[in-house]
Amino acid sequence: MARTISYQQAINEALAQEMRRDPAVVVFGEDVAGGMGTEQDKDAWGGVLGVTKGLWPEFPDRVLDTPISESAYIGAAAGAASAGLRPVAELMFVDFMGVCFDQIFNQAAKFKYMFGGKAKTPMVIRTMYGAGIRAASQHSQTLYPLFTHIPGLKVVVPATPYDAKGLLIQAIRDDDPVIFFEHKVLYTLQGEVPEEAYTIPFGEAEIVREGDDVTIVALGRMVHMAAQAADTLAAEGVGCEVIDPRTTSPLDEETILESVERTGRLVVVDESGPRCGMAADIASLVATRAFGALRAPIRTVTPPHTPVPFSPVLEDAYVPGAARVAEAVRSIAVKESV
Amino acid sequence: MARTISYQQAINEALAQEMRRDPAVVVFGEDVAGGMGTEQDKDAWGGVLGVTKGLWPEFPDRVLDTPISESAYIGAAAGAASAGLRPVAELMFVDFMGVCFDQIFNQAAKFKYMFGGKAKTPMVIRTMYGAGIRAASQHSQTLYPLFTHIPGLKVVVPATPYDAKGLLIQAIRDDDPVIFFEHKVLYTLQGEVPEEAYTIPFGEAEIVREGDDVTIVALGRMVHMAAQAADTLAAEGVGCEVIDPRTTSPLDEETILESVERTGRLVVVDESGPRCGMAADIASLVATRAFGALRAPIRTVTPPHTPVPFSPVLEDAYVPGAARVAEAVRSIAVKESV
Amino acid sequence: MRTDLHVSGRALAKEDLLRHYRVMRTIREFEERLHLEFATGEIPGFVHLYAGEEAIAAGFCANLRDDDYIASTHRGHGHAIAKGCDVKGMMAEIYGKATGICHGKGGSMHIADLAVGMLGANGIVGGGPPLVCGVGLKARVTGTDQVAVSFTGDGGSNQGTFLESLNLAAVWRLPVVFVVENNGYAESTAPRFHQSGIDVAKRADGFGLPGVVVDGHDFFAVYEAAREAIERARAGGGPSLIECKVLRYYGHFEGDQQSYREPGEVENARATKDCLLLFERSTVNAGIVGEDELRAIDKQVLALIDEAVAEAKQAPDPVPADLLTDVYVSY
Amino acid sequence: MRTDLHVSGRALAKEDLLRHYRVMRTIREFEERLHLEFATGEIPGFVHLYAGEEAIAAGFCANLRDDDYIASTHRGHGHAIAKGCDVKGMMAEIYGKATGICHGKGGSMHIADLAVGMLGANGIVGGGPPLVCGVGLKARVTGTDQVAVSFTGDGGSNQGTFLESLNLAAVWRLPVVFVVENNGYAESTAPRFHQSGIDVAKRADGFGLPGVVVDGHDFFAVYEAAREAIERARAGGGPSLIECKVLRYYGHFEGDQQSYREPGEVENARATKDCLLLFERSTVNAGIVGEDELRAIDKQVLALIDEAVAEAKQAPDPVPADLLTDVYVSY
Ligand SMILES: Cc1ncc(C[n+]2csc(CCOP(=O)(O)OP(=O)(O)O)c2C)c(N)n1
Ligand SMILES: Cc1ncc(C[n+]2csc(CCOP(=O)(O)OP(=O)(O)O)c2C)c(N)n1
Ligand SMILES: [Mg+2]
Ligand SMILES: [Mg+2]
Repeated sequence: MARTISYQQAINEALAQEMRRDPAVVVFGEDVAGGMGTEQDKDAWGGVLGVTKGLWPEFPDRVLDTPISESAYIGAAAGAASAGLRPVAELMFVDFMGVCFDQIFNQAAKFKYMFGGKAKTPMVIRTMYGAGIRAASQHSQTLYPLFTHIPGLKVVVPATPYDAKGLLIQAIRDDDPVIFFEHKVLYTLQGEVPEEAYTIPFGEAEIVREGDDVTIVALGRMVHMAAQAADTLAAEGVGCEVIDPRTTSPLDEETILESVERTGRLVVVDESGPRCGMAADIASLVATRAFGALRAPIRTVTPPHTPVPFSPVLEDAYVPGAARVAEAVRSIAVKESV
Repeated sequence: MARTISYQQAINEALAQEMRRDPAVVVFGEDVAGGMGTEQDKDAWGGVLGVTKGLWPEFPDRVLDTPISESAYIGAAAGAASAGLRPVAELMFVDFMGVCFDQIFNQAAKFKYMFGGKAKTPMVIRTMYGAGIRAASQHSQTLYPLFTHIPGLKVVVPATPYDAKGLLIQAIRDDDPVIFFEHKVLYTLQGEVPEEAYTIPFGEAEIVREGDDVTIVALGRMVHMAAQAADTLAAEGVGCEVIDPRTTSPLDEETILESVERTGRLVVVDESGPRCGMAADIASLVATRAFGALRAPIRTVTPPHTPVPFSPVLEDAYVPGAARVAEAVRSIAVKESV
Repeated sequence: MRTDLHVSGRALAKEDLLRHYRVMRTIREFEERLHLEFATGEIPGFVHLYAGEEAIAAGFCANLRDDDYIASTHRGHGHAIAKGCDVKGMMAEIYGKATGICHGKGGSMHIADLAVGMLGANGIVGGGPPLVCGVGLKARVTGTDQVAVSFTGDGGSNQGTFLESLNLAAVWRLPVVFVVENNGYAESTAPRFHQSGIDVAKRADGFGLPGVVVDGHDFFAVYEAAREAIERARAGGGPSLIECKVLRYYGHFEGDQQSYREPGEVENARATKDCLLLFERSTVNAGIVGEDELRAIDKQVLALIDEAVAEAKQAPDPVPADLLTDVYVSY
Repeated sequence: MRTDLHVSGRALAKEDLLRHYRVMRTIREFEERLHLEFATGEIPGFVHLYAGEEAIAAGFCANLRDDDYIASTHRGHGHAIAKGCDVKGMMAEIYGKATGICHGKGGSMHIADLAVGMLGANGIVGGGPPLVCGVGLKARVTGTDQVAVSFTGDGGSNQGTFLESLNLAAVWRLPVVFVVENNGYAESTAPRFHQSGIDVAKRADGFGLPGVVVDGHDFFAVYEAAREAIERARAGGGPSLIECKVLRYYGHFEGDQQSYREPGEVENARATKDCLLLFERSTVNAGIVGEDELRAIDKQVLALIDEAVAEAKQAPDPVPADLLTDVYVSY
């Protein structure tokens, strides 16, 4: 598996391979074909950042541009899934969820339960999230806590090209509705990715670094901040275990709890907001289920309770960085190592 | 203040008094007048459960029925507030947020920040929430965590008629967008309510019971479950301090932290779901900021991670009750009192 | 005695007519009985009755196959019965029982059975139209000739989801029919307060699909409009919008005092426009069916509903452990 | 030399004409300059340029008062300039500077200034139409004769919020005008793939408001349609929908390779339909304004934009502590 491709290419490859394998897989969203008018044109956009490029020329009947009507087409994904397709719908930015959330959380997420088990809604919503490209308050949010809160949804947050491919293939083959979060800053991240199709099961965390002093849990782009902080801290003699849950729902509680049982210390790093967010969720898990092991306060590292600002200076202050993570770790680890 | 009225009447009175005081207050929503065709008819519905009854006959120009177009009219509230009104829009059930969330979280909530401070959006969204009336998965959700997560919104969850009136008047006079959560099971709850207008500041918790052994934090209908559990436990010799934050955003962190500093034990009871919900939020607050005082694991009492079921048997198993609260308290308090 | 009735030049065989009558009568009886039972306090939650509108559900579903789909509204009993949901399972569901069609988890507002193409009643006004677009897409992509029909109220026709769906279905040329049941009220609000005195069907023009208005009390008018639209959709001719003007007999939900009604409104409709009455008059007058045959059906239906209620009342509740199942296929 | 130009029998005074020209030229210069500056990499984030559509913003805002409101789109520079936002403040905002009109917190997609009735560019397609309904309600409730105008793209006209707003405005008879800027693309998607070859204006019929189509390159056509709709709204005559057909010159955002374009499409529009060209031709040919007068304005505008860019580049960044302010009025 020496081949190196980008996070974006990994996603594209997962889609292409699954479409080849299963004729029930259809891809639609705004501009996912992109310039359908241009006669099988290889230059068709393939999504606003080119993530779906090449799919429409290969599958002209199963890659569809949509009107800017998220409720209608995300709802159509739910209806199509109910009737036997495996739609992969794109919600361009997760920030747009507010115009179509009903079809996600009241329809797709609840069919199986409301209908007494007699439904299956195998659909994927791919969506971009996260700050870092100066896209301001309405194009930079993280928002996966809002989906994680909802029973019936699965929520996937890959941090690497390898995970992006394996988790997306799993998402497409999964029989429940899955929200697949792609961090726009990670699209160009390179990594080793097998050419063949493979799946990564949901609810299995990845241990990104091993360590015995402090457990750091992080998701998505923050995994890289955490790993960077762990490297810095290793040089200072503090061993950090960095855990990437990879999916927030289901959440691999066991791996997190086991680690904290060992380290006695927890830092949660997350790009979603502090109130009712993922950092709080994981802190609460540990405070209720591994309290006996805790030897220091839990630390959470998140953006402040503010919208995402535009100006680079402000946005950089908004997004948690490796320095803040390291500082949080030191604030609970240092005492013992002195 | 001997007069006793219901939670529903308290809300109605707050609206009527504020409309009399301030001509900028307008009330609209589906059926809030209700049967406008019936010529100043006193029998007009006044909302699906009659909460706004009597307002339309008194203020025929400022109480408006709307089409079933939540995006349009909730967005209109944001626009009207920007232009100088103080709209009180009704989102009949909070479960319907999914068709209009954008206008709440990307528009109203963010104007002030995105516009560099040069905006003011004094609007209130009144909405019904909660389980208990066999209204099934799409009419029984709690969902305030989704609003609490969003910077720019204030979130109010009154538990008593007294609080409902004072907090609603505060909400109407407040210069920020406020989401006002009314628990449908509490509408008939009676309580002492002054006739004159008064306000209750946001971010000030109410200490419902005093006690030194365990802190219980609860909101909305759960305050009553917690108080009932506290009464039971008092008889067992366990003193519970029951705290009702009354608003989740802003949250009165100090009152909670101070109490836990004293009791060393925390149970959070909440009707919202366990993942990224209010129980996790408050547990995280305490695990990060009052860890040193904690003498036992934090306990959270919430519904399971499932939609709200219809059947009475199932719904009753879903909603946390006083027995579950008492059990949670005992699980962390008993040992010491033995 | 004749054996068929001609509607726009097509024959409706007697056995079909009796079948359609049975559907309408079953819905009526189901709803009238629920009205009575609800008043006893034994039925949990909200119940929205469809009585008066039976010709619409029956007229459309008469033109659908088992593998076609419908998406319904909060007022879904009629659609569910017409599409073939098990009546006893529905009744048990409304009573919240384990034997219910959704095992007691859904209740009146979520009755569904994908096995007969019933995508669910829906507690969210405007929830259904996007769903049928998806079914239409499925038919298109897999090359079947399935058709999907959504039902929406006059009130629901103001929801963005409905309006967006008209456009999406037109752009994608989907085999979908949008039915608007304009029953004169959205809860307590009459159309003159939620739209501007214009037929909902007219909205179709702006999106590029045909829109027509029919009398929703007249089974044959509905049947014919439905047939045309469904056949067109099945043949690849794209979506349609059909507005059925009708009056509902009961309040928005059971318990509604209906202070917004004109006096005599319902009585008048029951006496002069009732769909069962009109159906009986045309079929009996045309000499195709005998009154006795209809009365025999009435009796069978009554017995069915009696049984359904009795069984529902005696059926076991779900067990509390059921709370935790059916959230995910796997988790 | 004449001193006014007659449009549908009404006189447009020379000074007004020059003012409108200045607005359009300012927008054009602002956008052309941003196109160049963006390529240097110094401008953060997304920028969506309005060049080619100036006659629409100018034609509508020419009919608005300071106390009227507009709600804009992601492509908002033109609307903001036409409504009177400070050009230097806008430029500084786009550079993310503390001196920006939103102190660097909003950027290109959130330029706003309520003091001049600019309710904001909007990063959410379809975000604006509900907002102007609210402003219209404010005018109605407080008895003022203010008017509110929302701008939406062809793509945005498929968003439920837009469609719902048409209905709400009609039902409430609000003093609101909905403008659709049909510039031939929603990102890379042409209208034939997102609506069915029907004028967006036609959608008005189904909701009960007048809908008209005008040539969005022709300032005078826009001006006249705008005047009529705005006057009607101001006089209590209710809302209107006006679709302006136009072509945008640049890609969806800066950086877009525009592979979806027909070859020569933009060059052709620039040569034959440019709004500034058409405006100049009619006013100069009519003998009302001299070319020299227009060139003088061009020069002033160029100087203004030069200064705006120079000042923006040199302006201070916000300080990190600003991150935490302006979230609430009080908290
Ligand atoms: C999104 C949403 N908004 C509001 C409601 C509350 N509600 C339920 S039914 C109804 C009226 C529906 O009227 P109509 O569509 O005409 O259907 P009818 O009840 O007349 O059959 C309303 C407002 C809802 N369930 N969902
Ligand atoms: C709700 C929502 N969906 C999608 C987008 C992404 N998006 C931004 S602009 C745009 C195209 C808009 O097209 P149109 O309305 O025609 O305006 P134009 O850019 O042509 O001026 C899209 C899809 C968005 N910002 N908001
Ligand atoms: Mg109706
Ligand atoms: Mg466009």
